[in-house]
Amino acid sequence: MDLKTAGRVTLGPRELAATAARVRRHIVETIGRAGSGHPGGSLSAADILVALYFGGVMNVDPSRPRWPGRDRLVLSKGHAAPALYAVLAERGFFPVEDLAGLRNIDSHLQGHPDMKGTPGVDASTGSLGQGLSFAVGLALAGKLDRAPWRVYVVLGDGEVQEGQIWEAAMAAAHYRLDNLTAYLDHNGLQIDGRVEDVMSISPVAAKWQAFGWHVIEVDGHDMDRILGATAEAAEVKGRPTMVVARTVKGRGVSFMENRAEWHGKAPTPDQLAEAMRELGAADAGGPAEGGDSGAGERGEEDGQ
Amino acid sequence: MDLKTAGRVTLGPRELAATAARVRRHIVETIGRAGSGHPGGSLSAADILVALYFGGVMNVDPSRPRWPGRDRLVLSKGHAAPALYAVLAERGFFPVEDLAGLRNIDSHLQGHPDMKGTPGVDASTGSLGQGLSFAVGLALAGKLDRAPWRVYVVLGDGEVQEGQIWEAAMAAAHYRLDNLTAYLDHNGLQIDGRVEDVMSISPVAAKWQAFGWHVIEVDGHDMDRILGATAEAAEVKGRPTMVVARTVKGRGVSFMENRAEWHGKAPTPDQLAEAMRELGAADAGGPAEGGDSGAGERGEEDGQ
Amino acid sequence: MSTTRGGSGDGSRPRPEGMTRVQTAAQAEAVATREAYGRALVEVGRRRPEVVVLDADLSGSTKTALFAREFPDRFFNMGIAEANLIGVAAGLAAAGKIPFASTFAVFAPGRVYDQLRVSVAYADLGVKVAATHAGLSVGEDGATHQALEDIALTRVLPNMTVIVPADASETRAAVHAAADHPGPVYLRLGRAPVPVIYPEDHSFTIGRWDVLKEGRDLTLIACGLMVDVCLQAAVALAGEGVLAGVVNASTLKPLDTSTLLEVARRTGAIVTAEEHSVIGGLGSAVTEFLAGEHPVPVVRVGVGDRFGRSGTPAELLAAYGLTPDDVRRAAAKALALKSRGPS
Amino acid sequence: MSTTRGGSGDGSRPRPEGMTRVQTAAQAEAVATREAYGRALVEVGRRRPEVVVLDADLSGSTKTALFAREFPDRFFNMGIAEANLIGVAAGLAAAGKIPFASTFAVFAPGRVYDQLRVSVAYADLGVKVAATHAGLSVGEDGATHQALEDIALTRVLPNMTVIVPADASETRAAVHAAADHPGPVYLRLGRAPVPVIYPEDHSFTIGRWDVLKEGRDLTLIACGLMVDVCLQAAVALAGEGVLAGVVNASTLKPLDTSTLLEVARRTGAIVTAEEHSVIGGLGSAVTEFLAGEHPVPVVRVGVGDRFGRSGTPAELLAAYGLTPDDVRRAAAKALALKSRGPS
Ligand SMILES: Cc1ncc(C[n+]2csc(CCOP(=O)(O)OP(=O)(O)O)c2C)c(N)n1
Ligand SMILES: Cc1ncc(C[n+]2csc(CCOP(=O)(O)OP(=O)(O)O)c2C)c(N)n1
Ligand SMILES: [Mg+2]
Ligand SMILES: [Mg+2]
Repeated sequence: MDLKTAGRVTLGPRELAATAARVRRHIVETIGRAGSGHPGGSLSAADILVALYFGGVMNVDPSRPRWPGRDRLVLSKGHAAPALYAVLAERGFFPVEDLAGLRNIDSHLQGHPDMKGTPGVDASTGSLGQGLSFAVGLALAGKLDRAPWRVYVVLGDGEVQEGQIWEAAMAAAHYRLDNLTAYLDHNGLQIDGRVEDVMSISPVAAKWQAFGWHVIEVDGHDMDRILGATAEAAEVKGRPTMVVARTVKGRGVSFMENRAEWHGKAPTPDQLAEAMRELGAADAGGPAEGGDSGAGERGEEDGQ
Repeated sequence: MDLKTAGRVTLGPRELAATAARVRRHIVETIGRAGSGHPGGSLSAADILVALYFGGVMNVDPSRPRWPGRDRLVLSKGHAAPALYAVLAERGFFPVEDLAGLRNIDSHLQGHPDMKGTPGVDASTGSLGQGLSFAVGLALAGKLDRAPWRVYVVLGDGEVQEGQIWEAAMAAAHYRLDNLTAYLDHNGLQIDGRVEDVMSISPVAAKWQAFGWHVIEVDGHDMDRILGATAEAAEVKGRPTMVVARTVKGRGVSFMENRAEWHGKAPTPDQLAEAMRELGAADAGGPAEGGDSGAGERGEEDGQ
Repeated sequence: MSTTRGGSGDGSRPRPEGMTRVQTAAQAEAVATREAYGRALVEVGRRRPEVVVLDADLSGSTKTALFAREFPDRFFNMGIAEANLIGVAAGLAAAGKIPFASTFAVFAPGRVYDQLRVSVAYADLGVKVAATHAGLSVGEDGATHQALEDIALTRVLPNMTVIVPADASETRAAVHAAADHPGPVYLRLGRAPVPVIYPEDHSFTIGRWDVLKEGRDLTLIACGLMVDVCLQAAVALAGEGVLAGVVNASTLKPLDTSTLLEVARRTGAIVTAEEHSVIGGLGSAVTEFLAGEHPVPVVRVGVGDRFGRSGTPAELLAAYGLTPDDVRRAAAKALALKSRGPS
Repeated sequence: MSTTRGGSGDGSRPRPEGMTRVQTAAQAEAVATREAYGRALVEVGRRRPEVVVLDADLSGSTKTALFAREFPDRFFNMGIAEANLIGVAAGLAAAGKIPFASTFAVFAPGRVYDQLRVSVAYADLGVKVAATHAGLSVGEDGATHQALEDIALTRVLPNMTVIVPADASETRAAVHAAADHPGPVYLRLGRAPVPVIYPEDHSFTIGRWDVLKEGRDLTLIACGLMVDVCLQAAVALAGEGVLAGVVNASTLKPLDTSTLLEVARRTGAIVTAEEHSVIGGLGSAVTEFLAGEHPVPVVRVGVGDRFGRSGTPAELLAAYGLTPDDVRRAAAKALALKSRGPS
């Protein structure tokens, strides 16, 4: 199957896993090469993005990235840009070779997503908390035009501490935006440590329910469950859906998993080699841990 | 009893009602005289403020408005300033005669509360959504100093659409601020109409619960209930308390009650006379309606 | 109500000589620019079906209620949530709509600067922020509601166009121009009625200043309600033998550098006047440019680095130094600097 | 890492003649001002028990983690909620604490302007906003993370003091001064190491500029890392026979108008240099004042009204025109304007 085709691409479980593994390798490789960036949250969000772009969800045309009839994806947690770039390159929006330029002064791949510069990027993000409002605006436009396309948005679990998220959550419910599906990359960590310790968001599902959303909880590394929740969301009428995806920050690279210090730090060449080895062997996917489980120490280093 | 005394002032039910009636008369009179201001939300919040300052709750010293050991009140919905000014004047922070200067260029009574200029005002507000954060800061300081004083904050039901409110709500629960009690003046109206229609906040109690608060629902014009909830809040450990006070916007002036158009409009001289007549006869308090009940039309006029 | 007469109370205001383009017939009328905005919105709504309007619980005050009445499906109230207001507008723009987002000028840009920066200006999306109740002429609501820094905040944003119309006619034209401009626009509007100085069909081009009166000795450059104040000051100055030009600098960004350079060269001294802090606004834009191209004396009339307060618009404009007389005094200072020459 | 050498890679940087107060011994060392901030916070924390510190999930980057480690009870992480960060700080100040609130300079003031305006500046409460990662030298994170407008935003706020230290030593002194100053303070700090130009015990007074080198032909006025860039430019200019003064304008507000007037009078031409937009910042403050008091040519070096992008700090400073060579070219322009005189 040609992954660069227009429309929806629907891979089988094996190919989905293989694509996710490739995306993870791109993530660590491009961040390693750039010498800075955010591996932890890119790896935790990778499966969600792969499911959306390769699991028969996102209807897009790589040759016409601004095609008005496309589905839209807003990566509200913009620091996970390397994951989005890898997915977009794999999907054919630009050459995979471009990924090597990540964060270089002469590249179109900015440290955080730039919708003006990068084909396939539907929203400029990087300042946390803004993406859900943007997605609400897109979804309102879709409703106004009675358009068939849908809007997807990926949020961080630290990110939902931002008040603007709750303004947008309220508005999405008020305007009955059932063409909007959000994913909470619930990896239990932010920069300064465990979300629970820094500024607890729990009970997070109850919060979204009280704000009028349909809530589904899934394992955020289980493609099947992600796609199942996505299909369920498409059937819900009169309400937006929040998919609370329990994930592991740094997922796929053993020494990065569940460690806040890997939020925004590039691997050394040795670490990169080790990570690539692990990711090469992980094509079929490994067992997932819950997002709330453990956490390393506070991340001292800043790739910010 | 000398109302201008230091410490707590505890009036009986009759005197509380009489004080509330006086405060309501000050509100409509000062707004009428100023020719602008916000009667609706001032009248709906009046009983809450009177209960706090005259029902044995607020420990303050009118002769030393900045006494560090005082209880603090943050009127987050700052447009209800006329209610606060009336209460502070009655309590002795400044001469009742000052009230006549409301909104005049040479008065210390600004259109919105100015803690630098007006004795007894504990927070500068007027930009909605900021007061709860300020109250959280006060309460944190109290905790840090193991101080006995408490912090009270009054919010509007339209105001809680502001995202900053939810940031502060999260932080208050995270830091277990049981020295903080909030009151939601739940009158069901904002400027453009019914809260339900403009941007629904319901189920509002569930939202605060999901954000980790102890929630009590009361009739916001029943002094007894307000004081009961306030006492209950003082006993709650490890959590802040939200008192959802069902109120009537414009309460006490028949032609203002439940009408959005009276959010920010001054009465004409005739209307003022009529309002004063009604308020003179209402010393003992009348029956209260639920805040969600009815609403007039969208308020076209702006006293803003 | 007239807020711009410096308390003279005299309805028949003389116009400076040499000023041909401003309708004298319209002098008596005073209309708030927010009112003109509301009416013009309905026009552009009819002309361009992509136009949508958003508000944050102030549609009666910002006058977007007029649009809401005619196009209820294209009007979105976001409640008291300004950050979301701007973010949603950005999303609508990204999907091909032309969103006008309104609230008070203290809240947009003040409450939403980062949203305006990233979701709108960095993304270069055609969101039109039309903020009303700018400046001291808000009146009795006081400091928290009187935007004196919004020009500074929007002017510093790349890709942003900043427009401060002088009257109702210019507002109408600016609303149409904003709708047709592809990028983000900030439109600064007032609460209080201000004299209508242009004919109803006045045309407006983004980035082009309007020389209302040619000067010889110095030039008064103003925006918003201070344009009329400067026209009055120019009359007073003429009485003293000083020929002052008057420029309506309604586009604050991009700056009309050719007109600015031209009047600076010709008259050699400038007074700027704005209902805004003397920091960061029109005066700042003018001095930044001239100091590096053609340094001449520039004296700024504006609010002197302090918060507003409650009062009537007229009282406040007087108390904060925004009357024709204040402009006249600033002109005297500029002329003194000019005649002193470089040291 | 040195970001201020214009890519020369030459460790032995010559100092301009006539510059006595800057330690040459310290030249080799480079320390980020955020690092000095973190260390100084611990000092003021020891000295003043009222000092409390707040952060918004960036304590490792802003270096408030150093304070958190020593005074865990006096450190409050607000999570990713900047508006609340500022509001809570205001409440703490109102209760007698001396709060330092830190995050990146794009988020405070950018995300919190209205909170800073009403809860802090209008209330005149002693909140110290110490924002790190200002300017292009943030590097690879790109435009969304590179604050180029924060001086403009804070400078326009009444009651606000704005400080941009040039190096680690000045940062340390400024942190102490901020703690002792009763009102609100904005402290602008950087991510990248910058050369230490002052001795460790350097003293700092709010509102007083430091004339590092007396000039004859023109004066370079800079803040932050551009002070060192100007020192380098002055050397190059001296080689061309141009005697350029260098002023460290570390307090942006209140402006040191007496020093400014003095150097403008003495040298008759100014170049300003800042790691900030050319709109609204230091250049703007200087031109605003001089145009109304003593108009001389002022050429502004800064980022030219566009967003940043990803790249290394050195690449970005070069690409956006913030090298010694750019200062030299600006000086040439200022001198040409000066010699041309008024027209
Ligand atoms: C408004 C804003 N504040 C702060 C930051 C700095 N920042 C970048 S990532 C991050 C932590 C995000 O945590 P989370 O949302 O949980 O993301 P994830 O764990 O998925 O990486 C922070 C504080 C930012 N980018 N935007
Ligand atoms: C941040 C902000 N946005 C908008 C306003 C304008 N405004 C003043 S009062 C008000 C409505 C408030 O409604 P609510 O909180 O329900 O107050 P109440 O009904 O108690 O008067 C609005 C939108 C404001 N003061 N601050
Ligand atoms: Mg996380
Ligand atoms: Mg209400």
